[in-house]
Parts: sequence; structure tokens; C-alpha cells
Amino acid sequence: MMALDLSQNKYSDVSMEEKDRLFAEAKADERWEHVLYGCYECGICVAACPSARFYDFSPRVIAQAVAREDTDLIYTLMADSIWDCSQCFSCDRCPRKNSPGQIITILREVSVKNGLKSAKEALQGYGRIIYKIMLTGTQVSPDMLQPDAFPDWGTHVYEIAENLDDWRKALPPETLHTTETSWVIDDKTIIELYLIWHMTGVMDLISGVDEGLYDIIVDVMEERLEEAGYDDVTFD
Amino acid sequence: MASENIIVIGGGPAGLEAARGVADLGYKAILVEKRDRLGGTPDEAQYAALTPDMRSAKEAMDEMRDAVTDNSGVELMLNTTVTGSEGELGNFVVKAEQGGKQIDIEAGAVILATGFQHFDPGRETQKYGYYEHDDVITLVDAEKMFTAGNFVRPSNGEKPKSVAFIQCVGSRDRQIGNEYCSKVCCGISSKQAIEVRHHCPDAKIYIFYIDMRMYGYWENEIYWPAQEKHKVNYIKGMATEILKQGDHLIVKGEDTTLRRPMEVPMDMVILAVGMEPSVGTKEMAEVFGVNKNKYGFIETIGGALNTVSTNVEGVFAAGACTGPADLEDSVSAAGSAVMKSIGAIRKAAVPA
Amino acid sequence: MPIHKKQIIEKESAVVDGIELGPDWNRMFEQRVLTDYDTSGLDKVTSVEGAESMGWCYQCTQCIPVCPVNQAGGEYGPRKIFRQLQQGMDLFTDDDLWKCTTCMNCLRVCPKSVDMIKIMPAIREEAVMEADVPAELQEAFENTFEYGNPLGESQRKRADWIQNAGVEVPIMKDKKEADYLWFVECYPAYHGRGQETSQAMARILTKLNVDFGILGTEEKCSCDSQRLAGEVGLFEEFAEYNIATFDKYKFKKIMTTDPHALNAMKKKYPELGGDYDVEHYTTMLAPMMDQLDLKNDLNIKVTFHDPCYLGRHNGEYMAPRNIIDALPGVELIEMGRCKEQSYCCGGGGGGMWLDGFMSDHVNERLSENRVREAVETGADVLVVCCPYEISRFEDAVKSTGNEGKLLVKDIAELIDEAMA
Amino acid sequence: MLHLPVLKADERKHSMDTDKGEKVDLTDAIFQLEKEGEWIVQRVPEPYIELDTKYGRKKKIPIEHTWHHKSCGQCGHIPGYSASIFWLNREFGLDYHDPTNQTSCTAWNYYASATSNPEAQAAVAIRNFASAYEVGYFPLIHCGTSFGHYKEVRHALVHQPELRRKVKAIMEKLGKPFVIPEEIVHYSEWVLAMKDRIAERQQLDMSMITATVHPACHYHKLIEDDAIYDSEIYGAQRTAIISGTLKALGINVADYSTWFDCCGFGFRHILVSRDFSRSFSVQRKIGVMIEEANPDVTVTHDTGCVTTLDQSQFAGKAHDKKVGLPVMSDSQMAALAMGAHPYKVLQLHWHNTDNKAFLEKLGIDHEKKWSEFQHEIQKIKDGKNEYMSWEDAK
Repeated sequence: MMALDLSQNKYSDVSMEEKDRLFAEAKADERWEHVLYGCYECGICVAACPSARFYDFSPRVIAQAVAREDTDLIYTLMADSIWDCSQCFSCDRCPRKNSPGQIITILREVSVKNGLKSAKEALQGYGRIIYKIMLTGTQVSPDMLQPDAFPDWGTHVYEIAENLDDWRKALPPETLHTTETSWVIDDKTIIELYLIWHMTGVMDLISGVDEGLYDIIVDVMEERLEEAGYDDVTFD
Repeated sequence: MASENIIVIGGGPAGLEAARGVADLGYKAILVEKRDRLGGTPDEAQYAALTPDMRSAKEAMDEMRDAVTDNSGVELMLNTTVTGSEGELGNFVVKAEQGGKQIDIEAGAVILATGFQHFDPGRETQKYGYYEHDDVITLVDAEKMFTAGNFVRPSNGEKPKSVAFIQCVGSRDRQIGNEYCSKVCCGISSKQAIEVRHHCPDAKIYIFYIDMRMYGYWENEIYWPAQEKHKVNYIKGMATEILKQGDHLIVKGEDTTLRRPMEVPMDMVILAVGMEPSVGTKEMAEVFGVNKNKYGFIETIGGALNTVSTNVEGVFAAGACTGPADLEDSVSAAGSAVMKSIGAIRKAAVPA
Repeated sequence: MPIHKKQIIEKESAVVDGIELGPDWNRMFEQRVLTDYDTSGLDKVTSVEGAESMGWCYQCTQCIPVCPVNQAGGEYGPRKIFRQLQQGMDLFTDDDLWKCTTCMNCLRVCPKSVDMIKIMPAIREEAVMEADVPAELQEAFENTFEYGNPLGESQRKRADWIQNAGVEVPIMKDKKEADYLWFVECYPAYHGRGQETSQAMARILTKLNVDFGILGTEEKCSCDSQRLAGEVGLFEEFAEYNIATFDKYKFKKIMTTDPHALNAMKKKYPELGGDYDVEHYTTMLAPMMDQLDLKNDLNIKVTFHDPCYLGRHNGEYMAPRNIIDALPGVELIEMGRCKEQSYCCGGGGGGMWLDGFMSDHVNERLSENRVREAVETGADVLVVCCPYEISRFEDAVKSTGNEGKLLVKDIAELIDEAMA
Repeated sequence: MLHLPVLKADERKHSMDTDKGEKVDLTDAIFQLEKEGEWIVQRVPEPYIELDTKYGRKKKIPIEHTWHHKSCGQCGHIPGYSASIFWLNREFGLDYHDPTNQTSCTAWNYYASATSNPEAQAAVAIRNFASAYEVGYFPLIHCGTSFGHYKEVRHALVHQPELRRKVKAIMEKLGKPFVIPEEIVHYSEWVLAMKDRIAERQQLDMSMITATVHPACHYHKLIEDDAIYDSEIYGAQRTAIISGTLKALGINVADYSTWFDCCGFGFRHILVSRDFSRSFSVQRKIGVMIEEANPDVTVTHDTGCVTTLDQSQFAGKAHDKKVGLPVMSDSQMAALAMGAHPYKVLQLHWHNTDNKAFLEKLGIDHEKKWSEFQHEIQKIKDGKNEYMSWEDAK
């Protein structure tokens, strides 16, 4: 835990060519021309930013680094700072119509796509969410509320975990009597979601940051696809 | 028969100077003003002191008014609204309405001096709460208070102990669509900060800004004295939003030089609202077929070398109807418009 | 996650409603939000006579890159002080009060004339009156007061160095009258390396047949650095003493070894009734170089360090360079930061007596920063002409591991070598 | 009486509409693309109510024939939220569809981990829209993030032909039509549109209740032009969502100085850096609300906001922070006002903070209500009932 260290020799082991390449990849994104016009350092984004309230985090510094194309500094920010963003997009208030939050989204995607160490670290403990969404089609589920994962949410987590089955059955909407998914989802729906992820390269992204997780998802889903008669689907 | 009269539309500083100039050169000026009195925005918005010399705005406007009211070369038409125009350079017939009557005014050339209006802070996107909080006011409101000699918190009538100016409200903002700098607000805020100091000797006064844009002598005549003599605190960093907390307003922004968010309680906040084209400017552009730029100001076509000619031959524009301008700009442009319009009439009168 | 340690609130263990929460589960953070602009710190500074210009800063930042303390990692400079003052910092009791070496590089670039050379002594004077002064500086003050010099040496020994000069050094008490009154100053009188410089200087003056005399045991510290460090009372007392002593004798000019003494006598003594024609020894010697029969080819490359108080403060950049030019077999290689932009050795404004204090605030000593730059030029010798520098730079040569790579010599020593 | 040359804030009047600024009114573009055969536009079904957006555009809010795009966090952890929305629909006798052919929007994952991309996000959105279109109902989005995200997806699809092409190809592979709804509508907009009808059928007097509100960032900060504003609510300076509904119920809506702040959810933070989430939620939202407004309840409307504001308070007790403020959604407040059961419908037992005092203030006998709920649970335990039905929840 420390102040935001913007000194760049911290990552001198990474070549400038590599840093340039990563930034070029971000810049090539189709969204890029609408996320950054120019920054005149008014600070409106920082004041609106929840992360800046506690972390030494600054959407303005990120916008500035990107505007100056300081790939060395951008790499430093990608290695840590960008993962502090809350993605609330309060910074969209920018009078220049920049979107530091969107810049960060793109930089995060590049980090993930290139399997950067920082991305892997940032996503540690996040695998179960990806696992959940891929296998069930809903992102969180009632059975995730377990005391070992959420002791800080207090006594009622114990109570929910204990009464989960009955309490779910005591929900009037028919689609909510589930514990492993947030609502009843058709098998075909889940498979369609999986196909979308495959066709759009998301599965490749996952393999880049968490190969173990990738293998599990593919194993399970290939079987389901086969059962559902999708064996001749090509993913291109 | 060609007319050598020049119709000047708008009775603010640019229009007054143009009418006087036309008369001084021995031509006849017809000065048309929609309101029942001359003086334009400085008069209507009750400006107190001019920037940067702190001269009384009323006194200055009186001087300009006097120069046209008893001037045989100027025909004054108050309460008159221009509704249409026909003809061309040398032979304009301008249609107007005066007290429910339609009238035609013949003129050889037209000078538009229809000015600007202040930005409505309800349209800002940064949530400054002008329509929510009594103690959030604009530069215009502050001027009125200075003119009335009573600078107090609108919420309770007490003198403020802390006052913040927020720059660039309605200017330099792509979200609002006003990407331009309104040019005068940094100077006016600094001038008003000095006036606040006179009214409230012990108050803390802050100006939150992106850049202080003090052109030419405004730097040494306004900004430096405000800071060095009158102890105004200039903080680089804009306010993002203003909310109430108890009896105070909280100004939230980033102090960019310290790289930290700030949330500072203030008794009063003054929004440095920028300039937009007035309704009259937009209407007259339609009436005369003059091009507007993307912001609705009248577009002049001569670049830096000719700031008054428009795309319509014989129609000229001066002052803040062509974009943000201070008094010096407006008066100078009026002089230029007088010269160009008379030149155009004379050239048109000589057969080719 | 970049977060300051002091912001973290956590308990090793907490029990809430019967549930045990370890540090990960109860950790929270304090906010890093500014909630006030308490300008009382600024108001307090600007209300002090001489320190008014502290309030003029408009954050253009030009001072920061030229501030030697900032360059040495000191997070310092007028703009930063101003911003902290707007935040309620009490400069009167803050460590920042003592970091400034009064090198004047900030004033050189400041478009608003924020004058740290006036501000710092004015505020330090208040701190001195409150006896709120770093201990090592206080010791230098006390030595000066008690012994007449900051080194704490005996006044009786002030002229001992002349015994080994190899030439006769006239004393004004005996001589009564001379063309030049040579104000030797403390370090050249007492410090080992300073004495060597003085002795060389005496030989040069003798060779040039200059009619000169020193005050010897009658001389006391000019106290210019003590003044800039806030001891204005001491300065005035000593200045009055020195002026009274000068007035006992007849002379045409004062020649000083020390640029700080030069500064005091040029700028402050006249206010106290002592208006003299004063010059630095380099200014005096430069036009006389052709009268010296310099036979020795020195065959060295040198670089030259402009003293803040000779250069920026008193505008003399060429005299030392003209001297170096006149030395046979000496090639001058300039450092990047030279003349007006010269870096500071760290000794001015009381820095001479604050090395221990400063070590807590900077990543390297200023003298070390400078020596590294000198080594980079490839020069054999770092030439100096201020008595603070020779000892500071020689220490820095050692501490930066450059022993054997770079010698530090006073310009008078080089002339002396070339004469022999 | 104070005479000043300056008006008080409530006397200052401005008009919401303007001809300037970069508006995000996509209506024309959406229909133009339909004409060009790019996609099908699903019309807002009649009857609809029109509400004002930020710059005065009239947004059509469907009343009936709605397809309920559920929220994973809501349904998973605070199910009374969605149950209340359905309950309201049933009370008004409105035709609605609660689909099983619906996935999460996956935006939570996207914003937290970046293990997705714009094509995947857009395809997931369009797959869900297609599913609604196929059954003939109009999407009503329950989640603030899904809502904001879908608006962004729509914006991207309008402006990026290449993205449209990719998504179209995916839909073809899945055998689905490429459909975009005419409006992206959030359930809170529906509640706001229904506010007068809700107030007409209000059974509980709520005038003694003081509430603070927290609109979701992704509701009003992502493509803010498309959020609902009302000149009667905060002078149209802030979105009218939630506040407008509560005022119609007679609740005193109190202001507080961190109104615009987010809840602290942070997407990844709520899962892996909860120290941040709870710091934010407790110190910048709940603590400030209690300090400045001392409300009986805080009302919000998004998965992340309800979860973060509600769940984070517990750990705040470890440091004696000001906590203990009940957190609910606008749908729950509306249902409660109309007499819905606090446990069978609002499902308040899923909420963390103690809301008994709040219920008591409304004159609700929570012990009795709880035993009624326990009775239903018993029936399930005893095997008399497989589930609690809508009939049982009455």
C-alpha cells in the first residue's frame, strides 16, 4: 500500500516497443476517437470519481497520459491504477466529452487480451463470477451468499444460507425458485450465450488470463452443446 | 434612387458607437432598438462597474447615449422591431414594427449590433444547482447586487464569509455545445472579486479556474491586484458540482496542483456564466440572410483583417453578435463597421 | 492499490453482533479530500514585512525545476510552499522554513517576483526570536556570537594562517593604510583547506605587488549567511562592529574572499552606514592576470562552479572564467548548469550548518548532485571561488565515490600553482 | 422581508429544452436504419406515458405488454425488488411477461474484469431484445447497469456499421432477428410513469417518512440525455427518478451533500476489494445521509446500489460508524404503499439492515407479518405447498 508511483523505471524490464505496441492496440479500438478529445486539466472527472476519494487514483492523470501518448506512463498505469476504477462513469461529465472511464475499459481489455500480469492479478478471485455467468447465464446466484465469502455482510448471510431453499420457494414469481441461478433460464438460452462468447473471442480472452477456468468451462459446455445437437457449430 | 442612410440595429455599446460614428462622418444613422431605452445589455443587466477600469457602467452608457440622443445625424427608433428586409446594397428596405404599425425604412447599408445574452446556468451539466440553491448566483446577479450596493447571501441577507467564483460555466464545454471561450468572464470574475472584497473586507474569496484568461492589460490591471492586493485565492481546478450541507454550499472539485479532490464549504458561489448569441442576433441573421456559425453567432467573412463584413453585401455586424467580445472589442468593431458600410455605399453609388 | 498507509483504518480483529471480522473484513479507508482552504498560514506570512510577495504566486511552476532542493528530491520550491500555505501550513514552525539555501534561482525565473531571498530571512527571523531553530544551526549562531565565527574557533587564532603563507601578510593594525583591505572571512581564516587558499592568495597579491592589509584578529564574521538564516540581530551587531573597525583605517577598496561577505558589504552594510567599494577577489585579479608571469603549464581539464552569491546575487560570471582562460594548460569544460543557471552547493542561507537536518529531507546532498555533474564533464578539477564550496565538494567527492577522479581547488590555488 | 435584486432559487425559471449541445436523441437514426433494412425497430406498445428527458425530449414509457429483463443481483440477492415490480403489474391487472429465455446483460462482468468486448456485449443485448420481440412484449430493464449499458450498446450500434455487421452475423447464426427497441426503458421510469395511479391506490400514509434517495450512476450518468428529468423535481437539475415517485407517495425526500456520489459498488471492488466499497458506502453515502438528513429509509433502484448500501453497513459497526439505515428500492416502496406484504412480496428478510423501526413507523405489525410469512414457509416445509404462489402472497 503506497502512494501512486508514477515513476516509470519500475517497469524498465518491459521494452518500449512492447509498451508502444500495447498502446497502439488500445488506440486502434473503434471506440477510441470518442473517448478522448483533449484534456485541459479542469479536474471535473477527479471530483466526480469515487475511487479518487480513497485511492491515489486520478482519471485526469490517465487522460493526460493517454493524450500525451506517454506509453511508458500508460504502461505504469495499466499495471495497477486502471484496476482501481469503479466504472461508474461519473467522469463522463467531462466538459471536453472525454470518457476516462471508457479509456480505462479499453486499457483493461488490452491488458486482458495480452494476458498482462497485472490483469491476472487483478482478476484473482474473480474467476467464479466468470464461471457462473458462462455456465448458468446469470452472473450471480443466491447460493453464492455464503458466510465464508461474506462474513462482513453480517448475520443475515448465515440466515440466508441456512434457509436458502425454503426462502427461494417462498418467492411468488415463478421464475425465482432457483438457488444456482438468479432465475430459471432455458438451456437453449445458456447455450446461445456461450456461442456468442465463442464467436466474439471472449473465450480466448478467458484462456489468456485463466487457462484452468477456460478448460473447465469448455469441458462442460462442449458436452451441453453436443447434447443439444450443436456439434456441427463452427466458431468463426 | 439609392439611399445613403445607414440603419443600425441594436442600441447597445456597439450600436451606439456605430450610430455616432455614422453621424460624425456626415451620414445619417437610423438607430433601431427593440426596447424602450438605449444601453443594451450593460443597461438591461444593470452592470455596476466596467472591466478593467472600474468605471461606472451607467456613467459610461450615459456618455454613449448622450452622443446619439441629441445628434442631428441620428434618427432614433425605440420600441421598434425589425421583421424583414428587401433589396440590396444601396437600396435596402427594412420592414419594422413600431407600436403595432408596420413601417419601411430605407437604407443603403445595415449594421447589425444585436449583441449577446448570458448563458442560462440551468443548462450546465456539472450540476451547479442555480435553480436549487439561493446562494448560487451568476456574475449577472452579482452585478445587480453591486449596483444596488448590497452584496449579501440571497438565502438570509447576511454578508458572506466565503465566496467562490466558478469559471467557464457555459463556455469551453462540448457537452453544452459551447466550445468557445467567452473571453471576458475571467476578467469580470476578478473584477467582481475585488468588489466583493470592498463589500466584505474579511471574507475569503476564491476563484476556481481551468486557465485564467486575462488578455493584455487585464492581467496587470485586474488579476494581479486581485491576488496581490485584495487577497483573492486562485485555485487551479474546476468545480464538478455544488450541493448544500446545512447552511453552506459545498463546492466539489479537484485541486489539480495538489492532485486531490476538494470539497470546500462556501457561503456563496458565483457562476461565471459565458456568452451566447441573443435572440435578436439569431432573428436578425434570419431576416437579413446572414450566415451564423455553429454557435448561432453571426459569421463574419474577412478573418482577422475584416471583422465586420458578412456574406451579404451591404450588411455588416459589430460587437458581441459576432462572438464573445468585451466593450473594447465591441466599440472598435463598431468603428470598423461604420467605415466599411460608408465605403460600400460610396462604391455602390459610383457607376462602374 | 495506491493508498497512503495513514489512511487505513483496520482492527486486527473485531466482533460485530457475534461475528468475528478479521482485518480484511473490517478494513476501511479515510478519505483524501481537501475540505478547507485555511489561508491563515499564508496571511501570517504575508503580514510580515519583507514577506509580502509570498502571496503573489500564481502557480506557473517555473520555480520548481530550478530549485536545487527540489532537484535533490526535497519536494520543495516557492510554488509548493505557497500551495501549502493556502492549506493552513504554518511556515514559522515547519521544516520547510529551513530548506531554502537562498540560491536565488527561483527569483531569477519568477514572473511575479516572489522573492524568497527576502521572504525566508523575514520569516526565519521570527522563528529565531521564538528560539525555534534546528539545533545545529543554533550552534552555529551561538559560536558566531561567542567566538566571532561559526566554527567556534578562537578569535586570537584568526590570523594564524599567515605563518605558513611563505610571504609577509600585512595587518591593518600595524599598517593603518593600504590600497586594499582584504576581508579574509571565517572559513578562509580557520578551515584547513580555506587556509591553503588564503595562503595562495597572499602569495598572488605579493607577486602582484598589491598594497594590501588584513584585519587579522580584529576581523569578525560578516554574518551574511546567519542573516539569511534569520539571525538578523547578530548580523547587525557584527556589521556595526566590522564597520567601526574598517573606519579605523584608510583604504581604497575592500577585497573579499567570500562572496557572502561581498554580498553583505555591497547590499546591507550601506544601510548601516558602511558604504565601501567592495569587490570579490576574482573581480580584482582577472584584469591583473597578464601581470603574472605564469610559467607552469598545468595541463588539466577543469570545470567551474559559479557561486550563487557571486553569480546570481552579484552578477559576476566572467571574472573567474577570464582567470581560468589566462592559466596556461587549462581547458575549461562548462557544466550544463552554469552561470545564471548554476546549481547550488547547498551551503548558502544557513545550509552550511544544516547538513544533518537536510539529510532527512533530500535524497542526496546538493553538493553531491553537483559533484556528479562535474564528474560527468570529464574534468580533472572542479574549480571554485567561494570558501563554502571547497569543503562541501571535497566531502561530496568522497561520499559519491569519486575520489581520485575529481579534485576540488580554489581558483587562487590554481593561479598559485601556475606561478610557481 | 428581504428585498434583493436577485431572485431566490425557486423563482428562477429556466426552460429544459434547448437547441444546442450534443444530444443523444437517436430516434431518427434508429428508424432510418430500419428503413435501410439494417434492423427491426420494436415500437413502444400503446398505451404509453411520455416523460421528459434531460433536454426535454419526450420519452415513451410503456405501461403494459412489458418483457421483464431481470437483474441477476436483484433476483439473486434482493428478490423482493423484482417481486414488487411483478406485484405492482398484477395489482393493476397489466399484461406482462417474465421470461426464462433471458440471460444477464453480462455488463457486471464486463465492467469488473474486461473479459468481454463490445461485440459480445452487443450480441448479448440483441439476443435478449430478440427474445422479447419473438414473444411480442416490450423490454423493461430492471437493472441500472443493464439499462445504462444497453443505451451505450444502442449508441455504438447506431454509430458503428462494422459492429452492426458483426452482431447481425451472430444473430443469423443463432437464427434470431436483429431487433432494437424504440426506447430503452428502466423499470423506475415505469414506476415514475405510474406514480399517480400508484398514489390513487395508496393504502398506507407515508407522510411521516423521511427518505433519502440514491439514483444509480448507470441510470443517469451513462448517456445522461436519456434519463428522466422534471422541472418540479430539483429544478430539473438532477434526475427525477425515485424522488418523483416518493414525492407522489407523500414521502418527505431529504437532500444530502453526496447525492451525486456513486454507492461504492465498483463492480470488481464489491467482490475482491470490499474495503473500498464499504468505505465509500458507509462514509460517503449512509453516514452523510444520517448526519445531514436523519432519514427513516434510503431508496435506490439498482442491484449494485441496494446491495452495496445495504450490506456494507454491517462492517461499519466495527469502527463505530454511523450506520443502521434501511435500504429499499422504489418498487418496494411503491408496493408497500399499495399494501403489499413486507415479507411475502417485499421480501425484506433478504435485506441486511434492520427495517423494523421503519415498518413500525408506518404502523405495520412486523411480528404478525413475519409469522404470516413463517406460516407460508411451514406449508412449504410440510410439503403442503411446493411454492408460495401469488395467491398465497396476497
